[in-house]
Amino acid sequence: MTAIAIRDELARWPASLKIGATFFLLIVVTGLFAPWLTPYDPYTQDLAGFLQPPSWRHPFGTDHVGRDVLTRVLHGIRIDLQIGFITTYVPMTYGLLLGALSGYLGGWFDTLMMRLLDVAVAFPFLVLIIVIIAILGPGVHTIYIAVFLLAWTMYARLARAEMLVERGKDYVLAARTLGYPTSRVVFRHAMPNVINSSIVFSMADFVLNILLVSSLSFLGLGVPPPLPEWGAMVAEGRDFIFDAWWISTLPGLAIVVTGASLSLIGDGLAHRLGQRQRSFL
Amino acid sequence: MTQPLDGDAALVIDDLVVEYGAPRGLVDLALGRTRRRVRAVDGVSLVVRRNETVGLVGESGCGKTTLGRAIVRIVEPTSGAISLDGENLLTLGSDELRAMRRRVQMVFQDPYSSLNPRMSVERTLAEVLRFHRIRPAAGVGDRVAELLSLVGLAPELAGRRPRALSGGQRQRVGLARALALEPTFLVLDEPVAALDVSIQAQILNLLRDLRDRLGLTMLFIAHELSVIRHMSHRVAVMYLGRVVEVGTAAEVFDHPAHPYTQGLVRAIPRLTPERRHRKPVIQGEVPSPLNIPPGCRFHTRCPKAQDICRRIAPPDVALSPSHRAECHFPGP
Amino acid sequence: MALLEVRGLCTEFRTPDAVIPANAGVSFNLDAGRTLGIVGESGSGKSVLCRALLGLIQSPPGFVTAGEIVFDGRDLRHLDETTLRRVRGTAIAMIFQNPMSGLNPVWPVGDQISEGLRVHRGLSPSAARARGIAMMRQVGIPSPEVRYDEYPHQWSGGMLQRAMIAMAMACEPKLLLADEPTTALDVTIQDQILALLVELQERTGMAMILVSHDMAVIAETSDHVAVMYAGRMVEVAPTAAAFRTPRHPYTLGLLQSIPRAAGDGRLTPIPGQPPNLARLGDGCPFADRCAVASPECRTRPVALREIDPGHWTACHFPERLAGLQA
Amino acid sequence: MAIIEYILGRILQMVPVLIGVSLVAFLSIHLVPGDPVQIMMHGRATEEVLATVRGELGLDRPLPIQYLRFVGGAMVGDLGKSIIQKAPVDEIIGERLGPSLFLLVYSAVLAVVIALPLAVVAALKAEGPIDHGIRIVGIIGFAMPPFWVGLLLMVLFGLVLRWFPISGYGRTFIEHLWHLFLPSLTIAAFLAPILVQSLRSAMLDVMTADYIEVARAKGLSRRRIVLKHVLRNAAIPVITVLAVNIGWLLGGAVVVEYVFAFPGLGSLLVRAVGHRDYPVIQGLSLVFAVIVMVINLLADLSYMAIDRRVLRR
Repeated sequence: MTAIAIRDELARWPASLKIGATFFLLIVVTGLFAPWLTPYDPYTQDLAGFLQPPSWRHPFGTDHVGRDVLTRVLHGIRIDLQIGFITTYVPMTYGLLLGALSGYLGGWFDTLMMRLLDVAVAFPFLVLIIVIIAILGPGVHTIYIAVFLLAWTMYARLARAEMLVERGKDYVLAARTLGYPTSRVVFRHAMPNVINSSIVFSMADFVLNILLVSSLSFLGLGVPPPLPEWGAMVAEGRDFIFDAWWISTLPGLAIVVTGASLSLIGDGLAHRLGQRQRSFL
Repeated sequence: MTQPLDGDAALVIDDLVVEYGAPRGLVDLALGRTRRRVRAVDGVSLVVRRNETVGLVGESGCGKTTLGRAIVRIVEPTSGAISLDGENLLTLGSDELRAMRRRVQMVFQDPYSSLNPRMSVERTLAEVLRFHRIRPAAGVGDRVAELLSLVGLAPELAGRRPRALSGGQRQRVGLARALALEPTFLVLDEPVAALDVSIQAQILNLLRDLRDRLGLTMLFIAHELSVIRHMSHRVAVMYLGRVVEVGTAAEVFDHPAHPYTQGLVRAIPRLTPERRHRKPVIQGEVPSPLNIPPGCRFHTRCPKAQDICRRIAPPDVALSPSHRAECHFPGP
Repeated sequence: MALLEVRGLCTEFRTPDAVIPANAGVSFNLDAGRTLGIVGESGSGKSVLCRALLGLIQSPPGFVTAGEIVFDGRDLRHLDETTLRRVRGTAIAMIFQNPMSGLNPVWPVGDQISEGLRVHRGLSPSAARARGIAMMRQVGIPSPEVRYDEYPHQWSGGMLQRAMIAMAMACEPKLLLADEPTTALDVTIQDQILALLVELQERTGMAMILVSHDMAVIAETSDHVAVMYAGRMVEVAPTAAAFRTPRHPYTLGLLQSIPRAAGDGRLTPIPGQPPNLARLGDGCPFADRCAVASPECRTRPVALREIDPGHWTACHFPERLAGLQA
Repeated sequence: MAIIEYILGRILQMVPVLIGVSLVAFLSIHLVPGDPVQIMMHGRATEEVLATVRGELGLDRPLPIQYLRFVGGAMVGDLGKSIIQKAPVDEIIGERLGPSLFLLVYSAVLAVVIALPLAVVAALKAEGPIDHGIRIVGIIGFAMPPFWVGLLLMVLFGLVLRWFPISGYGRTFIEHLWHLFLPSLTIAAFLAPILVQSLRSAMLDVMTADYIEVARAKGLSRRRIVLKHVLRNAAIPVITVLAVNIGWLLGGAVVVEYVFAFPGLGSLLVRAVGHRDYPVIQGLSLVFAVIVMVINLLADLSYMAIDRRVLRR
């Protein structure tokens, strides 16, 4: 891509996409440089300086065992974004593939997929994940396994619906009459026109997955302490909320800011990719 | 028009049936119902001779598009046979099928959806050439340029995506893509229906030029009778899945024998500037293909219908060596 | 006095990148009880014109920027919204190209036919129903008592267009705008709908503007023809004159592009593409595609002028066409 | 007739899903690595006790028999017995089902009350400053974790202002409404942005439909067009969005119930997972799935009531 092409592309970005992308980039960079941004360690307890309100030395205050909340929030970026990213985009890849194939091929494969999807959506997502955690025990790996087992279904559903439309269009029929094999018709021709809705949805899904991980950690079923996961930090501050509001409030705010910037990106992408609906969800 | 009426048969369609079945739902299963089937094409036989253009005309839902799609095998026929140059297209293995694709190509109706929106004109054409190894890799670029000039497109359009092309230009790209494989037989499914008259005339001229230059045999599908007449040596008229009349263009349009064809020809608005004072010729609407009338399928709308028409399917009557109609009472 | 007088109507659509003048100074008259056929290719501004007449242009992005629409002595552009709405429902009605999507899928067809009667005439539900059923019978919908309560998806395209016509005729309009009323229909159904429109017009004496891309449809139904190109009327004439002796090269080009029943050999298409409306110069918009254009056609503005009684053309050199006509 | 057939078909469709759902619920115990009974007893029971419990749970029989017994029991409302709470699972779940459903309906009503006017205003003033404002609020609302919102609402309205109770369920209907206001508001804060967004875009879609132009050409007033022609059609995709997201809504409810120590199914689930009370987990997952399926059925039926096109086959 030349500089001009990049400039043209940026000119077509709606404001929400620019703002969201800028915020998100800032958050990512902050997460990358977290160890160097504050003089504190996220794990070292300072029992002499516990429950200190926000001040110049501790802009976000300290928690019940004297750890600097800002430091922990910044380190939390790494954990939450990493888990959010993996739980979104790994299932997206195979969800898209399976959904697109199911929509294109039809027949018994499609029937089987549909039944699987029906069963998967019959359970509340969080409930099923909690059940899997009950089976395998809490922890990040369990979250990955549980999400990988379930989260692809949304993408499969989306891709299947789009493919059913795309499959009847003349350019796909043309590709078939040109003698291209099914794999080429599906992946080279139809697929690029199927993925837009999933890309837009993935932004909302990213937000939901961050909410999911923090919720699980809040319930004590996700990322174990003392790791500075945002939801876990909210839970830790819960008992002190009346006297030390900052411990729970500020990590939660970090989730909101991250989620909102992702939603803004999704909203802008929906515009940019010409998807009128589902700007988020 | 010079009419290759007695050349050897290129394409032979024999008693072709194409059915679409709505899948049986659980309720149907529970109530023991059989599958409801739509016969889109219901026993069609048709011959297209070498270098000939046969026009296939009919109203929406008559099965003409399905028939065209069955020839290029993007719709699987239920029974019957289609053979090209004596080779049955319906029994081909996948390798032979790929070879067959080089001989039979299709041009689609909607220029807005028939091109992949994400591929430039050049990539669309080059992909065909590369995939089928029509030219050595080094010659692909030249051949793309040749194809563009063949369909009358300026070379500078090669880099454009379909969105940046007009309807007529897109239709030319669609034609170039089909011609890239150097087919001998072309199925054209409503190739000008989506275009404005002035652009339509450009494309029709191009099609006639190419037909003469490349010696193409064509099945030309359209709902517009004037277009069909302009393009075709012979014409087949379809109604509810069957060919009800077939003959030379002059026979079908000037001396239609089937009441449906007669009504169709008379229903076309004329260019003579005179306020119309005629009753509509054909009353009523096309019955649902789920519920095809017994006897002659046209009897519900036919001004000539008699008792026999409601009970017995009409015979295929020969009115001349080239002219046939499926009617109990053919003729004027 | 004319029922409808349109003077210098301009409509434009504003996008972030460009301003597209979809109607650039359209003028015409229509007498009561007569039919004006408007013909033109896609993008010529004929549908926009219909919507502009009724005040249906969605704004933004569309704006009617100039002109008068004098209907029955009142300029519709200066009516307040409520009065204009009453005019729309009662005095002027419109039918559209696609009957399949023109009816609301979640309400019974009959209710939609009689809705105008309830809103504008204040009819009770039962009176509106009775009148609606009568309307359905008039437009040839079989067993209207039963079909009144059916939903649009249960109907065919031809029947739906009849329903649209019944809906438009319910309040006995003086003017019916028909925007490509048969384009989405099959030939035999088109035949029926055109016959119905002509019959209704003769029975009620209403005026009609019939928009079509099909010259033959216009030839059979209209008293006058207006040919539109690039957002303006380039030729307005009595139907017979327009078809026998067209005085604009675009009209002639359209006629020659149509494959004739008797025709053999090549057609004579109009070369090139319609112009980009956002980038029109001062000259004649058709100059680039015109067989008889002179260099000055590209620069000198052109306006409709009357060259024979009742025959108007927007061409600098209509006399040059004489040699081209078959 | 077509309506009856549609409903019948829709209910028949649930059968294979129910089989799949019951299998998943059933297997939840059997997929536990190691001996679930031992884990349940937290390793403090003798071999003898373990064997008794296994017998009580029927875990000593072959798998297919166990599954059939599970399904057979579930059909008559018998979901087994909780070892830890020493009570039948159906009773434990039964007494918490009502409050949970109440919370769910209450949240949905609140969400609709909040979302409907906002969506209509946003759609009618699309791309204007009000629309953008509503969208920003929605984007922020959507990104707020329910447990955090619940916590903040609890502190603000429960502890500081003391307007609403921070826990409990109450005894009368009015008390329910009062006690459940904060948790319902928390869930609604999550649901409303989704509703606003989908209703807004559905309305915008409908407003470009041909039949709306026809309605305008008929001279109908803006008010009548929106109320009679736009909203009813726009409700159709919103129902679909709601039905698809009902699982998320229930998941959010689990967390909110836990935050407010609410005696519902969600807090029961969290506690059961904490105690490794497998029979309860098994029963709960089945009940949750049935709730989702019933809500989806209701959604489809109301869809059909609005739009008869689904009856066309």
